[in-house]
Amino acid sequence: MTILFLITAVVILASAVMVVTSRNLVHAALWLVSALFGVAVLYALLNAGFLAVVQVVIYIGAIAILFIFAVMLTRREMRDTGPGLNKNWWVSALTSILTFGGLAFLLSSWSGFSQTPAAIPSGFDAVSALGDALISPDAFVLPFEVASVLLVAALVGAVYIAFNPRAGDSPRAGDSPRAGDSPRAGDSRK
Amino acid sequence: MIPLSWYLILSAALFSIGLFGVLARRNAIAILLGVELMLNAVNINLVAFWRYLDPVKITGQVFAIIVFAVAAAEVAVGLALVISVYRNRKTVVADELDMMKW
Amino acid sequence: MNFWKDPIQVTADWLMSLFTGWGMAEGLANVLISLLGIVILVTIMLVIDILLVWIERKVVARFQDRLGPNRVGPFGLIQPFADIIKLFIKENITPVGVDKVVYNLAPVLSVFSVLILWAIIPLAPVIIGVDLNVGLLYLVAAGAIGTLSIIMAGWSSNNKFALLGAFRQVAAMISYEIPMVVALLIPTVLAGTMGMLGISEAQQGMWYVFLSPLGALIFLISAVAELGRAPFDLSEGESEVVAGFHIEYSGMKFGWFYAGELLHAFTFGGFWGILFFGGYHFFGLENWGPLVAAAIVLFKALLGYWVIMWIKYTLMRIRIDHMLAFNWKFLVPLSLVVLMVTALLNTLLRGASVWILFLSMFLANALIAWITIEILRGRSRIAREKVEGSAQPVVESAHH
Amino acid sequence: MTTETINTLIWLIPLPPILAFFLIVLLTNRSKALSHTIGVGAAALSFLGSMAVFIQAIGKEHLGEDPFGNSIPWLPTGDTWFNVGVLIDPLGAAVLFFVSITIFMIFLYSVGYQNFGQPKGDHDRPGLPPHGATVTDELGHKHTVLSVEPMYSRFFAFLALFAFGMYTLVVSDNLLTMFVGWEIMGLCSYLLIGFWYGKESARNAAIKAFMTTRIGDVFMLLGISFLYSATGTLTFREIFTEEMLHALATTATPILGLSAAGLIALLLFIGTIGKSAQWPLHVWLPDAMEGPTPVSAMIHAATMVSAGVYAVIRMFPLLTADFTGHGLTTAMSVVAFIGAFTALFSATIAVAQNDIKRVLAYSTISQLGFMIAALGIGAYVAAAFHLITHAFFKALLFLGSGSVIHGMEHGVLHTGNHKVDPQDMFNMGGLRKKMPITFWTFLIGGFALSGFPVITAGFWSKDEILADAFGHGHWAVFATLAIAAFLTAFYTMRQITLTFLGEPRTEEAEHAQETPWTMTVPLMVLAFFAITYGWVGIPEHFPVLGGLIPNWFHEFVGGTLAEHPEAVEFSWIPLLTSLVVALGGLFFGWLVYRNVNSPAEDKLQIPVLKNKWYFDEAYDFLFVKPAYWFAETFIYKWMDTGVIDGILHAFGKVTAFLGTSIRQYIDKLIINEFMGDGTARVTQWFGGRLQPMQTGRIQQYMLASLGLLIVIGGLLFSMLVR
Repeated sequence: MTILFLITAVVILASAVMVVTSRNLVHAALWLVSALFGVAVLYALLNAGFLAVVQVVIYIGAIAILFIFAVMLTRREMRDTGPGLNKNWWVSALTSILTFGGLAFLLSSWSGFSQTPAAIPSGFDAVSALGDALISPDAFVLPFEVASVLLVAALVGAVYIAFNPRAGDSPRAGDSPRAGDSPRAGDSRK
Repeated sequence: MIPLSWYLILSAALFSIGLFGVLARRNAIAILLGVELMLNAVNINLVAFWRYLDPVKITGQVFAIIVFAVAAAEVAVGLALVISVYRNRKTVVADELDMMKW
Repeated sequence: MNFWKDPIQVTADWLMSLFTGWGMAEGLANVLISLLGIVILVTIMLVIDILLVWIERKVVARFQDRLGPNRVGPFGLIQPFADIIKLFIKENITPVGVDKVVYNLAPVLSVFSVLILWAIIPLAPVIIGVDLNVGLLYLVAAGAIGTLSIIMAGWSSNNKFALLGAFRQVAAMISYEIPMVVALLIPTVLAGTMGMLGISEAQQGMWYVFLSPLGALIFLISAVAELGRAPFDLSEGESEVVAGFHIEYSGMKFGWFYAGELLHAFTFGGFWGILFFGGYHFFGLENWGPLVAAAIVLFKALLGYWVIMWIKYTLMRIRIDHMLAFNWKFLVPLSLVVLMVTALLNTLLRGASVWILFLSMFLANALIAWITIEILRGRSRIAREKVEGSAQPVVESAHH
Repeated sequence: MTTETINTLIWLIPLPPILAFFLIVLLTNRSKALSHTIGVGAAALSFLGSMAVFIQAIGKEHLGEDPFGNSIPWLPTGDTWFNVGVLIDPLGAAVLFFVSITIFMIFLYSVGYQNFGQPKGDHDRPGLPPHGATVTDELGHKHTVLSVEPMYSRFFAFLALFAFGMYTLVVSDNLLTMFVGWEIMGLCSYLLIGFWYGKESARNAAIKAFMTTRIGDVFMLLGISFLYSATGTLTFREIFTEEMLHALATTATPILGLSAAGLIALLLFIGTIGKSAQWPLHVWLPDAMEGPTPVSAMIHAATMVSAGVYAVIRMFPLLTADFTGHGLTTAMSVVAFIGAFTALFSATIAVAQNDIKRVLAYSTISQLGFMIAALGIGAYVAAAFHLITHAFFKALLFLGSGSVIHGMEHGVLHTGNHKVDPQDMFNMGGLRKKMPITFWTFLIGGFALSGFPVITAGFWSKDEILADAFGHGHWAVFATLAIAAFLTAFYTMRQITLTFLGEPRTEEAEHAQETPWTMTVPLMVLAFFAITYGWVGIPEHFPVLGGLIPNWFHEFVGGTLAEHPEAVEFSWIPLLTSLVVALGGLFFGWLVYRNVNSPAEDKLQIPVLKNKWYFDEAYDFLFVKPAYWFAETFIYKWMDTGVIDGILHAFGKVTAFLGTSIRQYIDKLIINEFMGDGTARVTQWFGGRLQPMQTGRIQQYMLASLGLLIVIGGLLFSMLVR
């Protein structure tokens, strides 16, 4: 078990680093997929089977693909240009390390830091329990409904924002910028 | 067995890597990738806490589910925005999108 | 517990005793055993895959009123091996500008996504990879990985047609995933669990196809779309997108794609059988022994596969926007209605006997079908009038 | 008639004139005919009322003790009421008699004088005397005719108001309403003298008259208020009780060692000096001739001036409160001196005047001097007698001169030469042929004035005064009055010879015509009274005529006061002197002026006399100039511009200075610089510094916020956890 955990941890962190540093965006997206895969395995390790599968379905199935779609749609040329990181990336690096240190310190100072996993009562079916929790009125039905409303709103919003009545649903891929086509503010080609 | 601290450290690391991604990447979509990583780190924490503290109470998992929903919604809207920005500005590099400059 | 009653457990124990005999650690032994199990399952699947190639070519020929391969070996049985050898021999060309890692990973992933499906198929009450209580979701997750492989293939081959084809395929697969999930929910509602064993057991008395024929139909349609075959095989539409995402693949890489596709179709046939046609239940035949049950499941899978091929070689290709419109404007609402009706009836008639449940469900489904047909006829008449002007009604009025 | 009706009748006597005044002023001043009928009607009504009361008064014996009249409470003075009422005692009745007749006559006369019925003047403007109108008769000849007075109805309104003033004065039973009547007459004299307000001289004369009378009135008011404060009442009956008079006589006052009664009498007397134009305040009367002749007649003959004497007669008991029969008290000696001196002084001036009306004016002043002198020596009955007779013949003389001037205006219009002054006697001459009635009535008046023996009333009243003066042994007064009488006779004869006798000296005199009946009838009535009224008061022990007609006047008027003044015993000297004086004066006057034809030949044109002893110039120099100087330089230049404006300018400068300094140092420096621009600069500087923070790059924002988070988190953590 610990071996498995260590392997997945390494996989996750490596792929996360690759996501962050790789210049080619599609590779970044793919590395993200592998990271998500690692997280799914972690869930499985934590006996949250349902979550693992849901993670795979949602993240890898939908979100990763969405990312790849987005990357495809917003590229001038197929090749990615320019450095991946912006100029003062080392400041960001410093801050993130600081945050990591801070979090680690905070967590370590927390009492239940190195706690051993609690025993799962036999016959306890996480999925059904989760189902009940989400549905039963005195537990989490309201957040559940609100989440559904949120999703619908996001759906409508995304469609509305991205929908481009003139040029069909996707801009001409590879729409190479004409000479001097500076990003005019309020480009009113619609 | 694996103590809880490992998971917490792992998620903190993942979180800070995501943070770095958000802060350092030039491309808007890369920033969203970073956000995704951070959200996953949070999820790991939640499930770890569920598993290690009190498995019977599945609030941890409910939280994770809700985070899933929110993450999905966030990505959808974020990417839609990025695409429309690209359509108007012909660029997705975060530094170039500084119209809100004074 | 003789071998025939519970073959997996018996072999597992035997192996365990073997390994421990060799002084291996318990845990290590366990891992090894499970690995062995996986290897065996995969080899069986690949062998079946080869068989499928033959079946595919024979059945297609039969549909097209010709014989099919019969030169190589009796009834052309050796033909698949000939094909495979051909693919092996072919040169693996990797075009320039190709994103090597992703390019080579894509075919592996596509087969991988199909093979992991067999982990949850219950060949017999005892013969099953792992009885996940989130079985059906696992099925959907595997589909997601399949989508990913297609995208990687399409994008990495650095070919516009490949990319376009891949995107079309992905768009179709994503949109048809939703009716498929809803269709999967119906057996979950009826069986009360998502675990494949649970669902099979629940179909002891009544096959779910009789309880919700519409659900089965929707599942079939979305499965076909998910495979990207037959009416929905727009990604390989020769006229528009040459060969779809696997244009740049040649040799064994194409072979893997081809095999993956066939196996995927066979697996979905199997799922169709399990979810809606009672899995390994065959009027008591399954009690004879697990292997008989497995045979039944495989037979039902073949039947499902035959139906899918039957659809593939009879229907013509549908345009991409028609396909998406069909999905979003017709299939999704229909599936949601069916799901709601079945769920409602199921909770209402919880205590009633199976026959009453059957009658009400069947009638409800018939009713829904009739209503949808009526709506469709009305909608189509309006559309026809718009197109042909007022000529048509005149003729009709002339009749009365 | 019961006393009740008489009392109400007395109340009603003053009413018609005031009603006429309001009617004319408010309603009928448009139509001349209606106005003059209302005026004359009102005068007639009052005349009839007065006659009725007079007859009743004569018929009633002991009128002195029990006079007609009652009084009503008018003003609330604290817890007591100030009573106002009417009183007709013998003196009042007599004065009422002559006042009503003269007023009525003057109303009639002024109808004719103002040329009622004549055409409107061509270019007559209101405020200027009429200049005649050209009329084309049926033959187409064009000749100018006298034109009607443009402000005809206004004249009658003022006359009516004047009549009302006189009547209230006569009938009132207390000093206050008398003073009211007094003031109204002062106002009317101003209005009537300044009637032709177009002329500059008329305006000045009106103001002069008003001012001088006002000075007198002020002292009178002082006297009234002193009397009121001393006695608490102003009604005559209450004042003239024994104990009241005794109280007043005994209280001394710091001024001139006079007793209270003496002082009050003197103060009231000063009022009379002003009103009756005695010596110091006489300057306004000659100038008052600017007004139309009926006015001069009314004011200077009949009513106003006589009102002054009437007031003193009313106050006689007060004057003689501490008089013990022989030595004159200081008050009485002052009065006597003023009276005698004025008589002589104005007679000398009258001799040198050329204007027909000015001669009469000065003669009026001298005659009044006679009455005041009589009062001064204690002979109030003689004074009253002379007052009434003088009223008649002086009114007669004035109206006569009016008709002479009217005739001369005919001549002027006839010749068209307007430069000739119709009033100058040297332009007249020989008018006895042209204007016979006027000549004879004027002659009667003249002889009455100069005291032609036996016939005229003037002789009796003047002789009475001279007899009293001689009888009581006041030689100085007797001598001055005798000389004055001589001069009076002299200038009267001068006037008659210059105007009527001899030949007409100018072309206009040739064409003078007799005035119409409306003017000559009043002359004749007055002439009748000028003669007959004398016979009423012939003293008993007069040598020949003594007993014929009982001395009604003496008993009647004598009865006003409690004790009857005993008649002085007869002696020949006063009689002889008055005869010599009268006849001598007349003869001399005729002798000197028989053939004098121009002012140059007139030897008496001595500049001193002609210019009225330079009194006008003196007053001008003494009072007017200092007043101007006081107003012009002292008040205006020094006080106003110097002091007040100085203060204001000082304030102005100070505030200006404050303003500029605030602006300079506080507003500009602090508020604009430091507060206004200062804050602006500071904000600008901050803005500049902070602006780069907002780069628009989202990642930098995230970095900054995260950094902050860490810092604060660290701080909090370190603080809280420790």
